[in-house]
Formats: sequence, structure tokens, C-alpha cells
Amino acid sequence: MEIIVYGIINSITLSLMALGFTLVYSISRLPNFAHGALYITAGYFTWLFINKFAGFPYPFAIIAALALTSIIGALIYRFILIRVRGMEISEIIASYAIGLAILEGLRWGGLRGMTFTLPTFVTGSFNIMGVSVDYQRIIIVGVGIFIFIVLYLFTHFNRIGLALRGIAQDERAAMMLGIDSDMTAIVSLAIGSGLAGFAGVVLLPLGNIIVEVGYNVLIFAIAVCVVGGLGSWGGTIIASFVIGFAQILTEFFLSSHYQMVVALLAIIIILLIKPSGLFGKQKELEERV
Amino acid sequence: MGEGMSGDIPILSTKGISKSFGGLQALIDVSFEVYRGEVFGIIGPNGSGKTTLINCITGFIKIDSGTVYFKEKNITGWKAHKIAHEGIARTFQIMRPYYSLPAYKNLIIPLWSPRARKIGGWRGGGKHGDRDTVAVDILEEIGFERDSKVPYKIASTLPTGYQKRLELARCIAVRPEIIFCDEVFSGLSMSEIAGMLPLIEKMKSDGITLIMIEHRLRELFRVADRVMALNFGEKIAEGEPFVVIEDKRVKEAYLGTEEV
Amino acid sequence: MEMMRRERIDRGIKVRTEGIYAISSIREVLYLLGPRLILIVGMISLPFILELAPYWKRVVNIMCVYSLIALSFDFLANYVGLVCLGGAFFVGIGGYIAAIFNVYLSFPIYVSIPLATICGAIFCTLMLLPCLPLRGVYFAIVTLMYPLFFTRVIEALNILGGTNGITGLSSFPNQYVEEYTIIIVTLLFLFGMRRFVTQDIGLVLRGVKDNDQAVRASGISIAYMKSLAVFIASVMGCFAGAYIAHLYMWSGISLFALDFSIIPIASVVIGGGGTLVGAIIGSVILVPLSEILRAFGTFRIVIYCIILTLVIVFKSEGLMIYLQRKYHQFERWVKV
Amino acid sequence: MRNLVCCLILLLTIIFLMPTGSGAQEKPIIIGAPLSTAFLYGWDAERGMKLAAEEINKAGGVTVGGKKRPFAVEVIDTRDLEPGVPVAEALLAVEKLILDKKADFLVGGPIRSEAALAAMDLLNKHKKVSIATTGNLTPAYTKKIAENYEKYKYCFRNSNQVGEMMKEFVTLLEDLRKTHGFNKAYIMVQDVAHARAGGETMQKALTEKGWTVIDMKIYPTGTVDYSVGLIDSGKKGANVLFLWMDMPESAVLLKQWSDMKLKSLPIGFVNAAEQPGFWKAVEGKCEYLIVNLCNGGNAPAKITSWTMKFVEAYKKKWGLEPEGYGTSSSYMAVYQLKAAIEKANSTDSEAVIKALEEIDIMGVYGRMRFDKKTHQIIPSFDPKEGAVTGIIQWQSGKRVQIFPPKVAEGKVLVPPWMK
Repeated sequence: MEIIVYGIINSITLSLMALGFTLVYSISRLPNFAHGALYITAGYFTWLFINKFAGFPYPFAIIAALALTSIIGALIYRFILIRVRGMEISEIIASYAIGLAILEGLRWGGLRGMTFTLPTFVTGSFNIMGVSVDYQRIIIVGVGIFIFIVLYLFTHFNRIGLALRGIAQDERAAMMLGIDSDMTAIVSLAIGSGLAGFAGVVLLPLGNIIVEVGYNVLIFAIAVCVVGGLGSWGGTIIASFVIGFAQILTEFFLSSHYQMVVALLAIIIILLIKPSGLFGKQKELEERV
Repeated sequence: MGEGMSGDIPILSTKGISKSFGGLQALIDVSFEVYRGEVFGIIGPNGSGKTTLINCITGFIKIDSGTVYFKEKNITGWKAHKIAHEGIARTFQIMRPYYSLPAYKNLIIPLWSPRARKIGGWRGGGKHGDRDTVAVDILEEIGFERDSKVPYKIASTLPTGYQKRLELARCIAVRPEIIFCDEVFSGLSMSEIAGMLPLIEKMKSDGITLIMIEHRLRELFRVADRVMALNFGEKIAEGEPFVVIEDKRVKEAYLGTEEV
Repeated sequence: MEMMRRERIDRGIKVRTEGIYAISSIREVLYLLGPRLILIVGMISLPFILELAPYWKRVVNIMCVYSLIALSFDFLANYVGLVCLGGAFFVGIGGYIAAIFNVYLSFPIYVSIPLATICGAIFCTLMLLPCLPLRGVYFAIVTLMYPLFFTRVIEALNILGGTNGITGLSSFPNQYVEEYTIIIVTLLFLFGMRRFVTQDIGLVLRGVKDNDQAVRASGISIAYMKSLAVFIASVMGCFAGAYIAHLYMWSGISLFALDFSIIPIASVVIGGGGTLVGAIIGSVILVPLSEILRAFGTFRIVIYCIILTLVIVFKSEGLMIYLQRKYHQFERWVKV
Repeated sequence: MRNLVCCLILLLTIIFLMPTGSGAQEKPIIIGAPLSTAFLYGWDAERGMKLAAEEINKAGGVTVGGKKRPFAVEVIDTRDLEPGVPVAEALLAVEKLILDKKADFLVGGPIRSEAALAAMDLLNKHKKVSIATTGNLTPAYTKKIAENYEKYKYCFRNSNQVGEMMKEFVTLLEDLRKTHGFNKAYIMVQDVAHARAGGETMQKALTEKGWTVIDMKIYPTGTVDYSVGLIDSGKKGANVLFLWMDMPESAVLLKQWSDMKLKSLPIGFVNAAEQPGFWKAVEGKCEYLIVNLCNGGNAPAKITSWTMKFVEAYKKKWGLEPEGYGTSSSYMAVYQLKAAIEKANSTDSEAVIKALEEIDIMGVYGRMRFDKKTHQIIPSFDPKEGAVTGIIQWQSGKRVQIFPPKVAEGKVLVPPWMK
């Protein structure tokens, strides 16, 4: 019974982590390797708001932190990534370098040891069908689904959302119709970082804020996006369920220490068999002769 | 089928080739035969499957059904480089020179291929040094004099006409028996085409079979011995150029039907 | 008073476009060979200069190891078009196989390093064979995942000494043998690669980068060519791995660490992609810099990344190409 | 573009010329400390060492060959606890201390066990004495010294090692079985060599003593969800959870344990739970957790007269109680070094090794004597015989020492929902 419950929770956690990365890649073809860093920055800012400015209510701290992270994401694109837009290697290295700089900057700035944690929204736990689950995880599942719906609505029935999808399909065509691709990329990176920050703020209260989590989040995000097909949102959500349940099942049946191996194995196998991922439709792969 | 120019067995013959991309039927049951030393034209409106046919024969795309025989050897489904090794070279509709290399270095790659080395001899460029000189010789054949700047310029800086001829040179360097020319004349000025014609005559005399896909029918008919017409993946006519052009179905394919 | 104006003569344009230039005078020879000679003499004499600061000799070793990995990344990415983010994979495999030969099968050191290089290269090529047809970002991500995957497998199966690694590898006979093996091998690989790239085979590999369809059309199998390129790159990587395993008489899962992938790429980007010397210059700048900044503790990574981002954004062509251009240009006053 | 390149070169030259010399009145004895300063085991060892050096220098320094020479502590960040960093980086730091900073002795040593093992060969090459005080617990360290004394005699360790700690835990669990009737254990360890070895020895030892060990789960570093293991242990009625988690994510496990109100008592090594600040961090959810701080004195206790003096001095200088494993052992290592140098009356490695093997001082956590063959500190349950361990339990915000019985400050409390 707990396989299903914790399978769902694990999958939603993975999908929250990966959604920001997919959004950015699907719209602006930018692999945002600074994803893990933004995840941790949001958590750190929330912690800062709560502890340093006493009396700052928790929800406002979260909103302020998310806003700050989105602005950072937009600034990263505006001043750094915009110049290396076409070159693949430089994009990856530039975004990874910024991610590393932010993470190590936080570690140098004092984010050390285990004493940095965020209070959970609601404490305590209760049983679903005999399995005791704490409220925080239920909130995660609720919030996860809420985000999927909001994203779906935003991209299908909102002007900016449609512009984003336009750029995602074919950049040049969209530019001809007057959609400024750089501005859209800035918006997409801002939303992507906001999502990464949101995942951070929701997931970090489970444990504590440590810099290493940033690196793991990046690896999980890439794992889910690649398996789901780079650039397809549906694919990412379904892939996160595939990997989420695979991890729980390996822990339950095989043994727990193969858990991380599963995620990495999934990437390598999927990429070898179907490079465009389960649902991706990458034009560049089928080289037109 | 008609008597070939020399000898009776066709150098290349295809039987019932068909290919579909998802629902779209690109090729439906196309069979034709080409004889050694012949210039065989393939014409048809846009999207009639001409380039797909070439890709299927040269192994760049997998064939759904049908067989391809090259000198009685069944080469269906072979990998592209193995087919090229047999002696079937091709040019690309969208030119594909090696941008970062100078023009004469572009020819080193085909000269290095196992086929060129197998043939060997002076033309094959045995030692390392020879390949450069052989490359410049081939360029001279194509029409770029040795002392002019052209062979030493980087491929990306060459004008389109020159790049087209470089494609052709790349095919010749592999010592092929058949060359598929995919719209070699398109995008060239009248004078450049005039420059190409003697080259094609020379290749015919060397015994190389040419299969040319063209839209500029006037130039094609001056060179082609036989022509085949395709429409929506089906073969609608084959034979002498002027007979085929008079064929009602070919006119319909190009100009659309008059019935109301 | 006649007007004077600065006229800039670029000797290089003729040199770069033609690629052929007549060498007439000794001055011309010096002009061309100058930079190369400075590099060779400099590298050879480093151990003697550093006699007075013995610690920096070790930094030079590490610098050469990183420049070897950077060379293999530069060759693969800029000459063959395969962006391989998993440099650590070669280092890890090289280190582990050297440890297996040296500790388990107790081969002497001068046998275990070459053997480890070759076997490691074969092993890496076989492992990377299935993902050769991938392109661009996909190949980068798969190769980024390989070292992480191997770390987790070794950790989970607890083989090869698990997380403790294998210790007790035999070290180099003496200090100078240690330094000169790596310096000479780095120079050999550097000039060997520059020669190889202009050979016919090298041209075919560069052809694969420009567009592999054309190479296929002229009868050469791309899979074979790409695996040959990966083999050459992994020879360099595995040698670096075997060398560092013997340098520290230890090999473990942290040879697969991310640093062995990221720093070489950074030095190629800073040094100048496409020019093989750029990789050497990049690591000559980055590795000692990270040593000097060590006093700053974790802040040095931040400085490191900021410099890297600045170079990528403002000087994305890299130092080497910038210097080359400057070297060929000079101004002089000319009467109008 | 010109100006960017010039300012880049300017930046490099400034950094190159930074003066690194240190003032030299009476030539100080330099102690090198290769520690991962961004981690608990790193900075608490550094603080312990600096406190000891400061006290010794205030008391006049070390009398060697007639002169009174002060101690100087040189700390280098090895970053060896960070997952993505190769061990070569740590060994590079060790060499920088020896060759560049001219360190006479090394204290603390690389923290991660694989780096410490790798550094042993290096120490032999440079003939430098090193006392490992924090982080590495693997028995392989002392086994190598015993097997190859001539080569590895330069390495000492003044903190406990895994085998010894397992015996301590088994005796503690035996006491709990007598008092509370616990007999079902569930082992959850991190996927690291020494933790897995510890888990396996614990499983063997407990089954011999008649415990039923339900299962052993191994979690790779970076796992964020322990729910399946915890629920499994709850369902199968485990009343003791043996943990070995050095990774920061272990706080997730504790929070889940207390949220689920599982009927089991968590015991073992939890690196995160050693710090005084941990209680506030997890909002008190680590109540009743029993943690082994490897050596006494890392939490307030009255093992010897010196312990409370050390705790007060630490609180005065750094503003909080001794934080975790590595604090008291590093503090004592400096004092052991002082005693050995004065006994050998020289800083030559060979003489100091002989002296270190013979010295016998009453330290912060009991009698400090090194075993001649393995250079490992001699442990015992009685402070008068040897070095005493420090197992504490979190009781309402305070870390209370509960083991060994001779120096226990309080009794073991059991969570109310377990009764």
C-alpha cells in the first residue's frame, strides 16, 4: 500500500524539480544548468527573510523569495546567456558556471552545516489507508497538481503563454509574427527559475538547506527531462512518475542502495534507444537529407 | 525494356520500390533500369518523390519494400557507406561542402575512402603526398585552374556555382560507376551551365552513368538519353525525352488538368 | 608637415587565408617557430625553475594532467564535433585499470601505465559505442552521466574497494621521472595531435564534424571514424587517469569526480577552442590560479566561475585566437 | 576589449604577489591542519586546535632545546568532504602544508577516510608525523600501520575507531535490553564503506546476543525519502533503529521518524545531530535521539577534571558548547604533541614518534596512551584506564551524556508514545 502512496509523493517531488528545467528548455532551447542553484537560492532567501527580519510572516517570505529568484533568473539570461545563445558548449558551460558560482557563493556566505531549515507549513501526520503520511507531503502533492493545472491553463489560454509556445515550436516563424524571442526567453527563464524556487520552497522544509542538494536536484531534473523527452511538458510529468515509482520499487523489492543507480541507468538506456525521449519530438535528430 | 546503349544487362535496376513516411505514400512501386554509360533523367513536379527515390537507392533512408540491383548484386537495405563503396556516388540537393576546409582539401576525404585506396594507382593517390596533387588535378578537370586562387580558398567562401561543382568533384574523386546528380543545374547561371555540359560529356565518355534529377528540362534534354517522369510517387512515363514530354499524363502532372 | 596616420598591417590575413607561405629569412622562421619554441623550452625547464619552490612542482604535474584531459576534450569537441562532458569517465577508468594492474596483478609501474592507457581506451570506446549516433546536447548529457553512473555502481556493488578505493599503488622511482613523464607526454600529445589533425585521417574526422552525411556519401563509415576519434581521446584521458593514480598511489571513485570534467572544459574555453594549444594555455592559467586562491577557501570557486563566465561572455573565442590575431598584426606610422 | 584583458592580468599579478610570510619572533613550531573547513568535522577541529595552541602559547609555549617556541596553526581547506571533489585535491593540500608552509607536524589529517588512507603514503614520503583526530574511523587505517610499521609509523590517531565503537553500542543496547526489554533492531546505514562495514558488524554482533535484526537498508548519499524503510520498521515492530548517516539529508529521516511517532528508539551515528544548534533546526524533532560523539568532551560532561575546564574555555572563546566529533580530540592532539616534543626535546620525526608512543597524560576524555604497534589511542570505559567515548541523548534541548555508565550524566529516556 505504501508503495503507491509514497510512489506518488516521490514522483510529484521529481516532477516539481524537473518542471522548471523543461519549461526553460522547451521554450528557449537553453539547458539551464543553474537550475539546482536557483532551487537552493529560493530556500536560502526564505530562511533569510524569516530569521533575519524578525516578524516577517512565512507566506510573504516565500513570495518575496520566489520573486527574487525569478529576477535572478531573468538577470542571468539578460546579461550572460543572451550572448552565448547559439553556441551549445558555451551555453552549458556558462549556465553551469553561474550555478556553481551561486552555490559556492552561498556556501562561502555562511550556508554551512545543518542548522538552516525551513519550518514546515503544517506539522503532524495522519493515516491514509493505514499509511502514515505527514501533512507537508500532502501539501506537496496538492501543490504539484495545482501547478500542472495552472501551467496548462497559462500556456493554452493566455496571450503570453501562447507566445511562449509559439517560440517553442519554431523560433523564426514566431519572430516573424512580432514575438521578440529574447524577451520571451527572459520571461521563460524567469518563470523557470520561479518554478525551481517554488520547488525549493515546497520541498526544502522536509530536510534542511544544504548546498549538495543543489547538485542532486540538477541531476534528477536532467534525468526526468531527458527520459520524458527534452522540451515536452507532458513527457516530463509522465517520466517523473516512471522514475519515481521505479525508485520506490527498487527500494522495496531490490534493495535501497540501487536507488540512485536507477535514475542514472534510466537516462542512459532511454537516450540510447530513443534519444528524443518518450514523448519528445526533436527535429534536429532526424537530419533531413 | 529498351535495348541499352552498350551491352544488354542494366547496371542499375530497381523493382517495386515503395516508401511511406507515416501516412504519406512517398514512393509507390517504382521500377526502372539504367544502362552503363547512359545519362538517365528523372523529372517531376515538386514533392513527387525524386529525392526520396535517390535517398532510398543510396541507402540514406530505409526502403519499405522493393529491391535494388547494382550489376546483378542486390544492394537493398545496405548501409550508405557500403553502397558508396560499391561505386554509387551522389550529390546533395542542399550542398554539403566541408566548410572549414579549403577546396582542394575537400577532395582529400573521398580520396582517402577505402574505395579510392582500393583502386589505388596514380589516380587513386597512393602515398600521402599524392592525394593533394590528385585533388588539384580533379579540380582542374572540373574547371578550376591550378594556379588560380579557387582551389586554396576555404570552401565556405566559394560562391554557390563553385560549391555545386565542388560537390561533383567530390563524387568524381571516389571513382564511381554511377553518379546521382540532385538538381546540379539549379541556381546556376546560363554560363555556368554551359561550362558544366562538356564536363558531363567527358564523364559519359569515361563510362560513368549519370542519373540526373532536374527541373530545368531544356538543359536536361540536351544531355539526357532517356528520361523518367514521377508524379506523387508513381512512375507515369519513361523513354526518349521528347516522347515523354508529349505524354498527356506528364503534361497533366506539370500543368494541371483542363477537365472541369 | 606631412600628415601621419597609423596603418595596421595584418600579416596574418595572407597567412590564414592561403595557409601556404614561403619562408625566406631566418627572421621569418623565428617569427613562425618563436611561440612554439617558447612553449617547449618553458615546459621542459619548469622542473628546474621550480627547484626553489618544491610544492609548485606538484602543481605543475596536476596542471599537465588537466591539460591532457583538456586536449582530449578540445580534439573531440572542436575537431570531431562530439561534445563529451564526461572527461572524468576516461580519468576514472584509466586510474582504476592502472590500480588493478599494479595492485591486484602486481605489474611494475612502467608496464601498468601504458597497459592501463590502452585497455582503458578500448574499454571507454566500447562503453561509448552505443551513444555515438547521438548528436549535440544528447551526447553531452549521456557522457555527463557516465562517470556519475560508474561512481554509483562501484559504490553500490562495493567492488574495487568500494568507497575506500584501492591504495598502495607503487609510486614513481624519483621526483624527476615523475615530472618528466607527464611533461614530455603532454608535449608529445600536443604536437602529435596538431600533426594528426592535418593528416588525411584528421581531415576525414574534421569532415565528420562539418557534415557527416557527405562523409557517408563518399563511402566512409561514420561509426568507425567516430569510434576512432573517441579511442584517441580516451588514450589521452586514460593516460592522465593512470598517471594521477600512480602519482598519489591511490585510486578510488573520486577519480570520477566532476572537477575532472569541468575544469578541462573551462580551460579549453578560456584557452581557445579549436586550437589545441589553447587547452594547454587554459590549464596553465587555471590550475595555478586555483592553487593561489586556495588561501581564500571556498571563495576561490566563486572567483573561478566568475572569471570563466566573463571569458565565455566577452571573449568567447578564447585567449589563443585573440593572441594569434594580435601576434600577426602590428601598426606603424605611415605618411598619408 | 583591451581594457578587460589588462585588468584580468592586473588581478592575477596582485594575487601572485600577496605576501604569505608570517612574523617570526621565536621560530614557531608549525602545525599543519588539512581540514574541510566548510563542514562540521572541519571547522570544529580547527577551533579545538586553535584553542589548544592559544592556551599553550599563553602558558609560555613548548620548551625545546632550551628555547620556548610557540605553536602556529596553519589551516588549509581540503574540500575533501564535498562529493564532486577528487581526493587528489586533499593530497595537494597536504603537500602544500608540508612543502610550502613548512609544517613540522600535521594534526586533524584529511577527514574523509579514503583521503586519510591515501595521505599515509604521502606522509611516509615526506617523513612527517601526523595525528588524525577527526572524520576517519576506518580500522583499515590502524591495520595498515600494524602490518607495515616501518612505512606507516608516522601516522597516529587519537580518536576512536569503528570496531571499538561497535562494542560500546552493543554494551549500551544490552543495558537497554535488560532495562526496557528491547530485542528487535532495524539497521539503516548510508552507502559509504565504513558505514556499511559498521552496519554489518552490528548485525552480526546483535544476532549473536539474541537480538532479531529485522532488516538492513543501505541508502545512497543524497536520498531524500526514507518513508518505505521507516514504515517497514514500524510495521515489523522494531524497537531500536540503528542509524549510521553522515550525510546532511539525515535530518529528513529524523523529521519523518518523529512525525510518524514510530515505536522505536533511534541510536547511532548522525553527523548532523552532533551540533548544539541541531535542536532548533529540527524544531525539537530529534528528542530522544542517541548519538555517539566518538570521544568524550564533545558535549558537557564530567569525565575528568579537565573536561568541564575545556568546555568552559571553548564556550568563552567560540560562544557555544563543543560542537561535535573532532573538537576534543583535536584539542588533545596539540597537547599530546607538546608533551611528546618536550619529552623528545626535539622536533625530529623519529624522536617524536618514540616519545608519542611512551607519553601518558590524563586528558579531556580520560587517560591518553597510544598503542605501540597500531598508534591507535587505547580506549576503555573507565577514564582512569584509557580514552572514554561520549554517547549522548537529546533530552529537551540539551545533549546529556548517558554512556559509559561511570561518567553518565543522566538516564536513557524513552519516547512517551513507545510505552
